Amino acid sequence: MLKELSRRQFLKGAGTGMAGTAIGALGFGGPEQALAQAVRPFKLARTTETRNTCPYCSVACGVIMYSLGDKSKNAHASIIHIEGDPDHPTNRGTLCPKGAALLDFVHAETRTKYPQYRGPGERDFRRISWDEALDKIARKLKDDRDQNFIAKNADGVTVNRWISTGFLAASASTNETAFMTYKVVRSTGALAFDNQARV
Amino acid sequence: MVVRREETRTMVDRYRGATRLNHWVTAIALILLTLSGMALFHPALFFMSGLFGGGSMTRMLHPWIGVVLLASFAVLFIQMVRHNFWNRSDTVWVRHIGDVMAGNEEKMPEAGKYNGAQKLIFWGMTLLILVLFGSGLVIWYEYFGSTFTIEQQRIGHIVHALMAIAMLLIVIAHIYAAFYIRGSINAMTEGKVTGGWAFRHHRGWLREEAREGVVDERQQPQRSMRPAE
Amino acid sequence: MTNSWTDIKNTDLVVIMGGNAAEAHPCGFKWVTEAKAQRGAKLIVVDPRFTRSASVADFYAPIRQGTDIAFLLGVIKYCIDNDNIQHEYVRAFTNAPYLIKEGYGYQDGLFTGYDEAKRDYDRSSWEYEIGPDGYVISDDTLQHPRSVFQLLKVHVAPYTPEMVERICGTPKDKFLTVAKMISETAATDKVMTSMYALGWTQHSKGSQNIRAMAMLQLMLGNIGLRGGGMNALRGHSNIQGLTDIGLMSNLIPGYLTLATDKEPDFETYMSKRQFKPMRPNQMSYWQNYRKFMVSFLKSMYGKAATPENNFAFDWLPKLDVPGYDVLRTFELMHQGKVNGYVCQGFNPLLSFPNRTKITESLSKLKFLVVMDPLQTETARFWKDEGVFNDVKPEDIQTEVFELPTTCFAEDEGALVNSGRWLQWHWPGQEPPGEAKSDVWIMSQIHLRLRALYQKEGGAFPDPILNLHWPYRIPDDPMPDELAKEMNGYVVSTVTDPVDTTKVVLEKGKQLDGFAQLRDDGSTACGCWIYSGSYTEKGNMMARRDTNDPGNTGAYSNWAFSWPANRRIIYNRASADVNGKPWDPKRKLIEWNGTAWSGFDVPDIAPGAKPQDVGPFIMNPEGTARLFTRGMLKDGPFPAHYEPFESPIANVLAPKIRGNPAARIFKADMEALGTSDKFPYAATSYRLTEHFHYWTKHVWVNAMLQPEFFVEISEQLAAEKNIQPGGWVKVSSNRGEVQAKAVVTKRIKPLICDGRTVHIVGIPLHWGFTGAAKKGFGPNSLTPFVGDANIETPEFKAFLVNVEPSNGPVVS
Amino acid sequence: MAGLQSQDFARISATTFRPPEVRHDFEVAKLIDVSKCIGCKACQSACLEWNNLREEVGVNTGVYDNPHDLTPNSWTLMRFTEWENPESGNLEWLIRKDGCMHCSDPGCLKACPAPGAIVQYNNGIVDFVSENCIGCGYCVKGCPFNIPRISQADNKAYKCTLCSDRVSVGQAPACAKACPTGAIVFGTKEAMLDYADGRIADLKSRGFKNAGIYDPPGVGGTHVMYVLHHADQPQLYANLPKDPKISPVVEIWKGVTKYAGMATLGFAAAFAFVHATIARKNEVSRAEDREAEHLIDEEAANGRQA
Repeated sequence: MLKELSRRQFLKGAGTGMAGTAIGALGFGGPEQALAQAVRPFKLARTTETRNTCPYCSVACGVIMYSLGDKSKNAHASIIHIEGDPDHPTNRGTLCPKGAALLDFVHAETRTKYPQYRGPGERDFRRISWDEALDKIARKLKDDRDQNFIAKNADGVTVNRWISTGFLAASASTNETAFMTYKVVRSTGALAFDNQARV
Repeated sequence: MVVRREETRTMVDRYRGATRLNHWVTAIALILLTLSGMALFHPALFFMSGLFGGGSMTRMLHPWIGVVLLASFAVLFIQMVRHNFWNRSDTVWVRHIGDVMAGNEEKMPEAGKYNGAQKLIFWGMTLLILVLFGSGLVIWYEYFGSTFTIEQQRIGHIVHALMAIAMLLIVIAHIYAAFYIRGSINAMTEGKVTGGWAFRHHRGWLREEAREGVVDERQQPQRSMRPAE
Repeated sequence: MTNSWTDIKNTDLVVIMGGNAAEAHPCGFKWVTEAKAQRGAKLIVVDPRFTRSASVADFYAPIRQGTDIAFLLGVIKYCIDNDNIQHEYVRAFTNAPYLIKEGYGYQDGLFTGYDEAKRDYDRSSWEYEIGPDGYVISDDTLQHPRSVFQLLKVHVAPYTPEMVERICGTPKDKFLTVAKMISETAATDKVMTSMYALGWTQHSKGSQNIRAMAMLQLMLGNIGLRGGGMNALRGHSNIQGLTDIGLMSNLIPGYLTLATDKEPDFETYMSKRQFKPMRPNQMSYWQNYRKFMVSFLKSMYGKAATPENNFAFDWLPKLDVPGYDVLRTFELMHQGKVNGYVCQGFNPLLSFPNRTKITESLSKLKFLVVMDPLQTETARFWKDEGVFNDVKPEDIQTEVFELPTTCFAEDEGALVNSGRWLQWHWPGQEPPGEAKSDVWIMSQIHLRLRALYQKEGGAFPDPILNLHWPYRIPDDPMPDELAKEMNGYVVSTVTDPVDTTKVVLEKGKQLDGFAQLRDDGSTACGCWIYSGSYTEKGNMMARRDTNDPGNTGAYSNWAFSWPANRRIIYNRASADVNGKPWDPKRKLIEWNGTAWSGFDVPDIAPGAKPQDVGPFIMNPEGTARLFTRGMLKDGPFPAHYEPFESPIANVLAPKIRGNPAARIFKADMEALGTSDKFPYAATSYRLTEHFHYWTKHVWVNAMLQPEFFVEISEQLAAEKNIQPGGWVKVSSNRGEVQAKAVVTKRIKPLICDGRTVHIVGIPLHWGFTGAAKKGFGPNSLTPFVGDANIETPEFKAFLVNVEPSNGPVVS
Repeated sequence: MAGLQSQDFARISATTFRPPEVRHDFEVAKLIDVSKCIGCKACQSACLEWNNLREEVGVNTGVYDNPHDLTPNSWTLMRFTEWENPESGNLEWLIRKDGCMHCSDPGCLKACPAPGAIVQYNNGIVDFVSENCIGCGYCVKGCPFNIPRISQADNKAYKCTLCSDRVSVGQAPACAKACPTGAIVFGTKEAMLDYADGRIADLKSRGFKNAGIYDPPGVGGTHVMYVLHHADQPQLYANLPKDPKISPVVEIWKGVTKYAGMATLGFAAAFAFVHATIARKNEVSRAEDREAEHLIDEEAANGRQA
């Protein structure tokens, strides 16, 4: 019977609600009208499901992200709900209070959306373009490397190191990000290179 | 308040306009409270909430109408209280209430402006309206939901319900009397009653009124009422 | 983790010490509750606080933070004294029988070879005695006075139950109950698992905390078995992966290491890494080091890496110090010797010790680049936030770039969990605003840097100009391309040496595993331990087969587990010397007379005879080390040392403060506080409602635990007249914070060395950005000193004072 | 139009509806094993997320309970109690997930005056249909567990729905699905009772001799049940009532008062009407009119002399 109900629920338009209210207002609603409103429609019908892994701790629970739209050209996919992946051997669909609230992380008000720059002594950030940001950064890195790169140590041993600029890698980025980061950073000879494992 | 002799009849003023207005405001408030209260009291009568714009509106309006009732009745109280002090003859009167019902009023002691039964109704209503208002506040969830404990509110509900029933019994008695005792309704519609009515039901009051003076509103010179000898 | 989360269901006894799995890893902790419910397993929690883990434990014992080694050596002593050890395992699978050179010794809290000026040891005396055959001398009776076993017996002798109580504050009877329960797992059919995390690592002797338990597990024969092992719960979703891929000062992907100045050329470098077997017929897997290294260099520099230039070995930087870890880097920054700093994620302002020092250091930078999906405090270290970040922007000259990145929901790739599973994930929505993936940002930085070097030349541009860049769209490398690179591929076709028409490896094909790697440059492999994760068969990390034959919890076809899809490492040790499972009910792999087979990928050559080849193939001994020789800086055995800030002196060696071999910079040593001014033993930790400094940005979590607080005992509250829910000021020699007070029965004062020690708990989730109430973190108070071996800061044990206060004055 | 049919309901508030009892649906139940609960609040988190509700960020008041009580948005709440067991001397951290118990005999439904504002499906779920709710707060008085909360925003009552929307498509409630340690399990009531037996046996084997299930008969049993280590003292768990019943006051108010009251009034009205119509008219006679004239003259005369 419940399956029955759910299908009906999906088909039921908002119209019923309105009609219901109207009748109710006349005071002649009664139970029949009550039944129509009983159960909230299942909100995940026809959303798009994507498998992912919780980005918090290293239990690495499987999650399913439910997003708006069916991936058609004009439907902007936006995640509206996140739940545990019942197939995942470790969490078997369960999630902790953080994993269960991942949606609010994805849509956090304090997410960064645009490159920003803060100049010496300034009190605030200002928005800049990616090109400006990346060119400035590349320039600063090169200038510092060119000035402070150590090709040979005191004993004349080739050491090819650069220690006047540091690089700190994250803890939640993918292996692929990590490898790309490794290649790019090591190719400069940087040694002040670390990640969150230590902390 | 005077007794006036008119062309064909003698009338006695009973209620001023203000009093009458007040009475009817109170009466209407009571009726609305009855309808809305009943709608919330028994599911079978919930449909009456439709008269108030649905359940939520009924829930919202009922207590406010209660406030109106309290106010209008308060004024009524001031207007009437002095005629409602209890005296021995009222006790006697009430003992013979049966004769009234049987229509043998001549056996009853003379009543003043109000007879014992009316005084009981007066004081009954006064008391019940206070209790109903009090218990009403306790269960007025929108504003006092957090003021009183759930247990207090439970008591509030049952008290409110029982007192409302008592109140309605009194109202029924009052209306019944108004209809059963012919000629009474004029008092609250036109504000005056016939001399006969006053003589029959409130002779003591008629005496007082008459002593205060009689206004003769007839055009022709006075003729003795007595038959020629 | 030696095992996996799902394997914990196979255990008989769970010991949670140095961690709080229920709090920090609830979904993994599920397998503890499963083991309890399904097989009647018991749970022991040893912690300074009665934690969420303790709330469902069968037995809880309190302990003063930073004294775990004393406790564990006490348990080892108990096991030896009561002869509750797995003898056969200890004799065959550990170095217990091996003899140590004359001259090794330990007294007054110091091992032989200590140099006080250097705060370091000359470790040469911590070595095996080598016989004429070039192999280590072994005494299988374990009776030789210089055998590791006898030395260990002597070493643990002082740690009697009474001494444990005196140091740790753990009541003797509670200690004995725990010791007894643990010792019972020496039986071959009883297995214990150790679940630990930062409660053990964040100490000046973190590595030794873990070693102590590892030694215990070896003595009980619990390593390599289902339901056993040493299980590091690990902190972040891919901290395992970032370490595997070597994003550390001294690492090369796959736990290879950079050369030091003392290793000027390739051969010298190799000679120090291709360990020869120390016992007959041992595998000593690191003999393959050259294959891994050369293949890595090929993936790094492609064609430019040739046999002639030693595959561009010299292009990699060499280390003049053990490593430029974050503590050293910030020390240099503080001295004004660092100009630029790039933070990819991470939040140093709140994550590193002594916040004042961190702020000063960042203020001395010329430029700071922060890439993050969230608005971090670090990116705003220059912002005046009143008491919550009391700085003057106009005085800070640092230029700051904040680059918006995608988060998990918008990017693709693999994360490695603590069970070493590489799991692939897919994006579910477009990035918000102009956010970009880290891969794109890093490649853009490289491409622009390369362009500049092409145009202008500059300091040693070769490694930058020749960095291998084989991507379909150079401007936008794809995750699968990088994954394939790490797995490894064939650079040039390899034919069978005998029959040259027979192609062994075909050019351009993905490798099946690291067994195929070669040291002649014909294979390239970005991270050898990941080899097999993306083969010609496809992306093994994306597998989702939930079958689990034998219901072992291995799930061998779910994703990919390094190395070689092995789910339990050292699994060879799950079978006895003859290759028969110690416990038939726990069969993992078995020697069938000709080969190894079973539920897991054998952690040994399939044909290696059990009697000959030891189970610990990564060690040249082929056995596990109870005595680590010179591998660790601070001793071949763990020894009890107090935290650098401790309420009592070291009972065993009163003169020694902290870990004598731990590096500590001069200014930071001076910044240490003492118990007369700061009488209370503080510790910092996570709460289950939050994840570090991320979830304060998450509305729901901000609501679940809205405001910064500290936890104290009812006794301390009474003593200091602190009201529950009232404000307190917590101060250390480095700073102070304002917090709400949670007065609880879950923290109780301990009696250590006759003194009452009050414990103050300080959770770490608040800052000045995000949805939660503004607050502070414990790093405003913590000392700037790290573990002797891996420099993990001592966040778990320090001294503070607590006073009632009126709360922060918000301007 | 109707989403459900009358046969799918067991009870509907403020109606004369009587279930046909022709359908044999499985009764569902949520079992909360307090002995497995680590108080992680995943259930709170999942509940807010599933129902698209959010709560204001509050403050710390010296305890872990956040928010500090159930609200119109927070339909479930972890309540923490630190208890030192006098027998064992051990500290026990008793953590109870509070929320609607989905009673078989729901006091809220009994008290509700609005038709169809509170319904009970055949599967046992007690649901608030805010569409029909009038915000009177009677359910608050009807509930023996102090669960319903009236929203200041829309004056309607809210509480846990046992995720009737999920259950209706064969899914477990959001909290049960999320629970990391499996402290919350969901299934048919029968299955849950069987499962509970096993848990209780395990707890007894670990020394909790009073371990037991909480399925209070006073409200006809519930569709949210607890496994407690100390089933003999439920009040230890943040004052979980020992023997919850619908308040007798409410029973009388919603029972005898309702019917007796209506009867009394009906009778009184009927009597009055009948008597007023059929009894001998009580009206003024000619004679009385004349006597009135005499009396008026006399009294008027007395009046003048005075």
